Amino acid sequence: MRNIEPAVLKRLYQEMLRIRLIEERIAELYPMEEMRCPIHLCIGQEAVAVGLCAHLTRDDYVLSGHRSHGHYLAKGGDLKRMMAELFGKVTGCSKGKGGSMHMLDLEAGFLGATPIVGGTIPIAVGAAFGTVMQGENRVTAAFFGDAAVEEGVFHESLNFAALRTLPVVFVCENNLYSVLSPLSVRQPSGREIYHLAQGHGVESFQADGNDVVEVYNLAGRAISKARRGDGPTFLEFKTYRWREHCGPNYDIDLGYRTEDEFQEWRSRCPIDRLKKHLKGKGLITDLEAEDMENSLRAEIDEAVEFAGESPFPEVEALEQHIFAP
Amino acid sequence: MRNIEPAVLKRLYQEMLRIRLIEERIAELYPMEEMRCPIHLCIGQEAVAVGLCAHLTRDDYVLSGHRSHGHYLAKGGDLKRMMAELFGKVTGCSKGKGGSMHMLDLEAGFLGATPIVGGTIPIAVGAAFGTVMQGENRVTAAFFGDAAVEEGVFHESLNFAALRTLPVVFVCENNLYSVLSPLSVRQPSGREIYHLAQGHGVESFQADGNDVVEVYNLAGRAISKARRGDGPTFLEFKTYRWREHCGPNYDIDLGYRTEDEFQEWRSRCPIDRLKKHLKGKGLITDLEAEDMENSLRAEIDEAVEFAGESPFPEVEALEQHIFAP
Amino acid sequence: MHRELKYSQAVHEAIELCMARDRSVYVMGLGVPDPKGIFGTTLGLKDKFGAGRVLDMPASENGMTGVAIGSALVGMRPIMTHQRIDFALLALDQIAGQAANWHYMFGGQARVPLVIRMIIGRGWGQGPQHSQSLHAWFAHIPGLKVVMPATPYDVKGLLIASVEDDNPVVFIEHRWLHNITGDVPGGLYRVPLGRSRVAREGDDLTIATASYMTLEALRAAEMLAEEGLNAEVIDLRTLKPLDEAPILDSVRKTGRLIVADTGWRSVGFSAEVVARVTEAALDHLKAPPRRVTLPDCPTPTSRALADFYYPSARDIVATAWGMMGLEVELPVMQETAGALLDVPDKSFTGPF
Amino acid sequence: MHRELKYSQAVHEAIELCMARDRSVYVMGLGVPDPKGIFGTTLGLKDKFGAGRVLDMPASENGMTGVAIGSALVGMRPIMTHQRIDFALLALDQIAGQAANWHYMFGGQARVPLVIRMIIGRGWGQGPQHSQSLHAWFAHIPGLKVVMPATPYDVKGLLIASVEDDNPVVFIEHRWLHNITGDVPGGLYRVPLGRSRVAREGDDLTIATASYMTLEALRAAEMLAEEGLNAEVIDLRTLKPLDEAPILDSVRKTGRLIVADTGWRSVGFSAEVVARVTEAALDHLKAPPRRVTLPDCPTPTSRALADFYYPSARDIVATAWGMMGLEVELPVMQETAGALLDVPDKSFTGPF
Ligand SMILES: Cc1ncc(C[n+]2csc(CCOP(=O)(O)OP(=O)(O)O)c2C)c(N)n1
Ligand SMILES: Cc1ncc(C[n+]2csc(CCOP(=O)(O)OP(=O)(O)O)c2C)c(N)n1
Ligand SMILES: [Mg+2]
Ligand SMILES: [Mg+2]
Repeated sequence: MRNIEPAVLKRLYQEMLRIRLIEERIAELYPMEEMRCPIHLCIGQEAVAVGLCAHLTRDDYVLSGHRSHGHYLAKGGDLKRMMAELFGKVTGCSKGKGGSMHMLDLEAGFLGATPIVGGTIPIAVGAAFGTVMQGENRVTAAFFGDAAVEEGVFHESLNFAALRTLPVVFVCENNLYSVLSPLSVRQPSGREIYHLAQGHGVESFQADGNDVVEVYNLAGRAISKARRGDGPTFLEFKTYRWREHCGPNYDIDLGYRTEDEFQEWRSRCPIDRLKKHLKGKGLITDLEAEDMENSLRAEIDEAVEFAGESPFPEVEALEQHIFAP
Repeated sequence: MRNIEPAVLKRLYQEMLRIRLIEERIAELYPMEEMRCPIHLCIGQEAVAVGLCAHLTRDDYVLSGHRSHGHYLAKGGDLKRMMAELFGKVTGCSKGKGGSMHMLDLEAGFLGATPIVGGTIPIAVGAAFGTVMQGENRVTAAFFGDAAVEEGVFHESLNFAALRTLPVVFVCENNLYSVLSPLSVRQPSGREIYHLAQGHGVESFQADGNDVVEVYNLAGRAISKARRGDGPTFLEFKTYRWREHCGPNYDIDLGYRTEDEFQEWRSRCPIDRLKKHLKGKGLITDLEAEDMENSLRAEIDEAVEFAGESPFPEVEALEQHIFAP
Repeated sequence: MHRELKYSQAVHEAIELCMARDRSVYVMGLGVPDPKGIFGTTLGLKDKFGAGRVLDMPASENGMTGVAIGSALVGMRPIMTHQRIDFALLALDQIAGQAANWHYMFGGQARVPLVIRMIIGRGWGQGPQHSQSLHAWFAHIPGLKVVMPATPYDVKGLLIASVEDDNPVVFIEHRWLHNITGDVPGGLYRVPLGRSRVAREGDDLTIATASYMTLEALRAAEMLAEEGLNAEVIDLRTLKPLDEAPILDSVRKTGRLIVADTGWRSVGFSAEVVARVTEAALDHLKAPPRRVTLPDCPTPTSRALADFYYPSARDIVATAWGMMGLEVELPVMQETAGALLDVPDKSFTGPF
Repeated sequence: MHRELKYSQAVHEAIELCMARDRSVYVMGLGVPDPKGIFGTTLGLKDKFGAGRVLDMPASENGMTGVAIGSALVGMRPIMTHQRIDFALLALDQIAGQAANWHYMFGGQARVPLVIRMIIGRGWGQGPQHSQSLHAWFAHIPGLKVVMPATPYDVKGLLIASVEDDNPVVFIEHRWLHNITGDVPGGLYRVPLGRSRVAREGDDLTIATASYMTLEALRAAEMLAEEGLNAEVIDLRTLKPLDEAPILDSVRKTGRLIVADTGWRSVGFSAEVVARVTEAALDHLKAPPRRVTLPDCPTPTSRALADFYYPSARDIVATAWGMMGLEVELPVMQETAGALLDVPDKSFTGPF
């Protein structure tokens, strides 16, 4: 964790903690059955979103899939509008039409998340292609999971990005599972995911996705390279989802993964790890940490309140926005 | 060309010559506008089909795409029925419903060819999967071109074949073009096609597709491996199509490829090369070669006559075979 | 002997019976052998028949459909499963381009006995990409059969018949049907593809429908009956091949047609039924036929909008009265009683 | 001033004008910059606008549609081209799942101005996988516009309007139209999407049609006129949004409707037209509406079968007389004169 400014480390910590607290709040509220849409929490995986987006400006673009809360927030998406979206309110970031699986925040450069596995990867490549055609110097990042590389469109996207040397960073959060299915029933053993990208001739790395500093460093490298016009990079980050695939609960009881595996990954919590380091180096005090947490909680309270108080869309909205005028 | 029995070499020669003469006859007849369907000739590429299929038995399966005449014939497909199919006759291998782009010969284990680029690759993998599930020891080969690897479904197929260690051989005839488009506008430079398959963890080779002995040797290795249950192999053969993409003519005048390139590849004619060798080693005499050619021509005459004299399907056939009974 | 089963159990039993009697039947799909087992429909099958015949798969819908086709060509009878019909959008080249054409384009020499189960329907906020009801697309394609059972009895009999059919069959289950219960005989039985069923007899009005809308139609018929209007409900069961005659017979009797469909209105399946009836029984029509369908817009996620998006018994009732030229005050429905419209019943808690 | 252009040249001119005035317009597709230039429609554009804006692409239909969408989201206006509509089967997830929904599902905040040109239609033995006429599928999807121009004038004006439209537009050209000629003004002009055109006035019968079938309908109308029957031909031009009123007005006048469509019959576009007319103008119908379409079977390759597969003016005429309750002997047609039915005219030599 050398080479990184203390201020940056603290910001990374704060960003991860923020996402964690937001996701935990969602999990807490979900059983009240007011957020009536599928949710895919990223608790345990915060480091990838945060380490990556730390290098992106608002002018850069991000696209994501079904598990997008962390990416939306790390890219600077509006929290209130996200919460309102989960509640199906008209003040939501998609005006209530999208729910958790379809969010965007154009002001933040969060170009959109949609839940068809692999579906936004070519769209990210296209956004990058569009910026190049317009002579802009923006970087686009595509977030996706370990199942997305099984979709043909992933490969089609890599081929085109490589062919055109596009400023795009492919970010695979390999959390070992697709819904309840382990990698072993979906991909050949001994073949790592980043090998696929290598096959396409795209520079590729595999790293610990629960180490925000490792993510930050690799991301910095890939993003500067893209900004220089030197083409795409593929980053595979191993990480782990703590809760169930879809919904607020823990699911170790289902038996598709072991308690040991879960505990092992839980002990490698990206937030705890960084906090330990910060405290060890005297970069953060208990009081500071507590203050930070309190102010984050206050922000979240406010967002939840905003969402709760916001009105639902009027029935007229149903047939609005089918076509752009 | 050591290590290969003279009899085998002669058979390879005869098979290649047969395909060449058949394709040339088709090219000759096509302008009469009686074969009213798109045709994709494989003149110049015969070695791949012949070298590969030399190791397959009738119990093995082959699937192919739009440029399938050579594969159909090398696998033992019936010539008369192929000719009749091109003429749209009811005696055709697809009863006139398919034409050149949709041929099959189940008795020969030619499981089908269809012209959606990449479309039969997963079907070949599925055939292999089916044989394994049924405890049969058959090998399935999928033939396709250099454009097919751009389709996502190619990758999906490789992933599953590798995951399940299936007895399938992927045969890519890299003739440098997709219709009139060179590889350079479709795939990143410096990334060879067989690298893609390597990325999937599938054992892969690249070789000269105009050298039937090289094809024969590599194919033998891949097919025995599959037969042993040791999984898939990917073979990339560089070769060249002499005539236009679709139709009977030469097309160098179009300007998308150079006369030099064409002449260079033409000088590496797989049939001439083997003939030279056979003659050099005294394995074939001029007279023998002439006899061979004559009897092939007689066979072709007969097939053309059969096709010409065969009746068209009756109008009732139009709405037959929509559903299997 | 009465034997109550859930629709999902009936699906399960059909698969189990088919697998037990024919070793060439196998099941694959994302999550098929997982602990949730496709809403319970594939639970335990792996233990019973082994991992070789009950398999998970990579998220490669197009490729895996091709794999299923290839295996079918060499003698297997795959049952493929998509938890949402939307995922099949990726596989349409293999489904409509290859499987549907294979028998025809090779002059009847090859067969693709393939069942593709696809789940449609509502849930909490499934939204635009997890709830499309695309049966109209499949029913447009020559060479595909399309089945949409509404009852536990039918889903079992039709699934068995589909697995035994030598053609590609798109087998569509509505998510809100999985928990309904009904009489289901044990053992093997078939409900033939291409045969509709009169779910309720009546003389005043014909409601042609399928899948989940059959339930809404029956509810509507009850409500109409209370006011003296007698609706006949025809549950089509199979959309392709379509059993046209019973619809025509019914309309010739009633003179009025409502088509109630889970899909979108324009260029949807409901238009086909209207067209067939008009072509064949125009003179019998006492009023213009009506379609009760989704409006032509994507699925909104917010329940505030979804509540107005999905057609219900109430819409059918209102349409029926409209056709009679009457304005009848509609009975108070769930929504005004404060109940939630985005679940079929209390057993449904959660987005799926 | 008369200015005769081929349909293909009108397409070319539309693209050229759009590219010249708006730097965000670009064209991509397999073979777009190659020496054949998509039946001439993109010839020379690369020389004029550069390889950066006129591009070939890998055979990755789904991925490249996503690329087009992504570029549209950040301000570009792609025109994507498929030489055959069949290839778009691979791209339906991006077209129908993503592009069509993007504006709606994000509450109107994003736009996908994307034109996807797709070519349908006959040729020598294109067969089951190169000649499907799948416009009904696209017209079923909320959020997509679907355009099928029949004349050189319209194809230019509609293509310009499509490129300027902020929504995904599926722009369908029939291969047998590329060589027809007609009056085409120079310069920019638009034919608005969602507006039909009365191609011929008449009082006895309404023929609603689009794309190539408009030509057959007009031929049929001539033949009918010789026998004193006056058909009105409505060229729909845009299938979605559908311009319903002129069809209804016409049927209210004539009392008779034939829908002539290049697509399959069942659950096809023609059913929608029949349904709309029946719903809105039942009382005006003097005879059951009729559909002249492809039969519900895959495209056979042999010309001996294809000749019977494609509907023609003759079928429309026979249908019209049938609706009038008359048996009229049909004029001798090409086929009996020994001409070939699998080409539109002598300029067409070869399979495409
Ligand atoms: C094309 C498609 N197929 C299947 C699904 C169902 N599905 C939703 S999430 C998911 C798992 C994705 O796994 P992964 O990409 O590893 O992301 P994770 O959920 O682990 O973050 C699947 C299969 C889908 N949404 N889209
Ligand atoms: C999915 C799809 N896209 C496009 C086409 C049009 N097409 C027909 S053949 C062909 C070229 C294929 O090139 P390659 O795979 O290299 O085979 P070759 O013709 O060189 O033998 C293309 C693009 C098609 N048939 N299918
Ligand atoms: Mg995962
Ligand atoms: Mg090639």
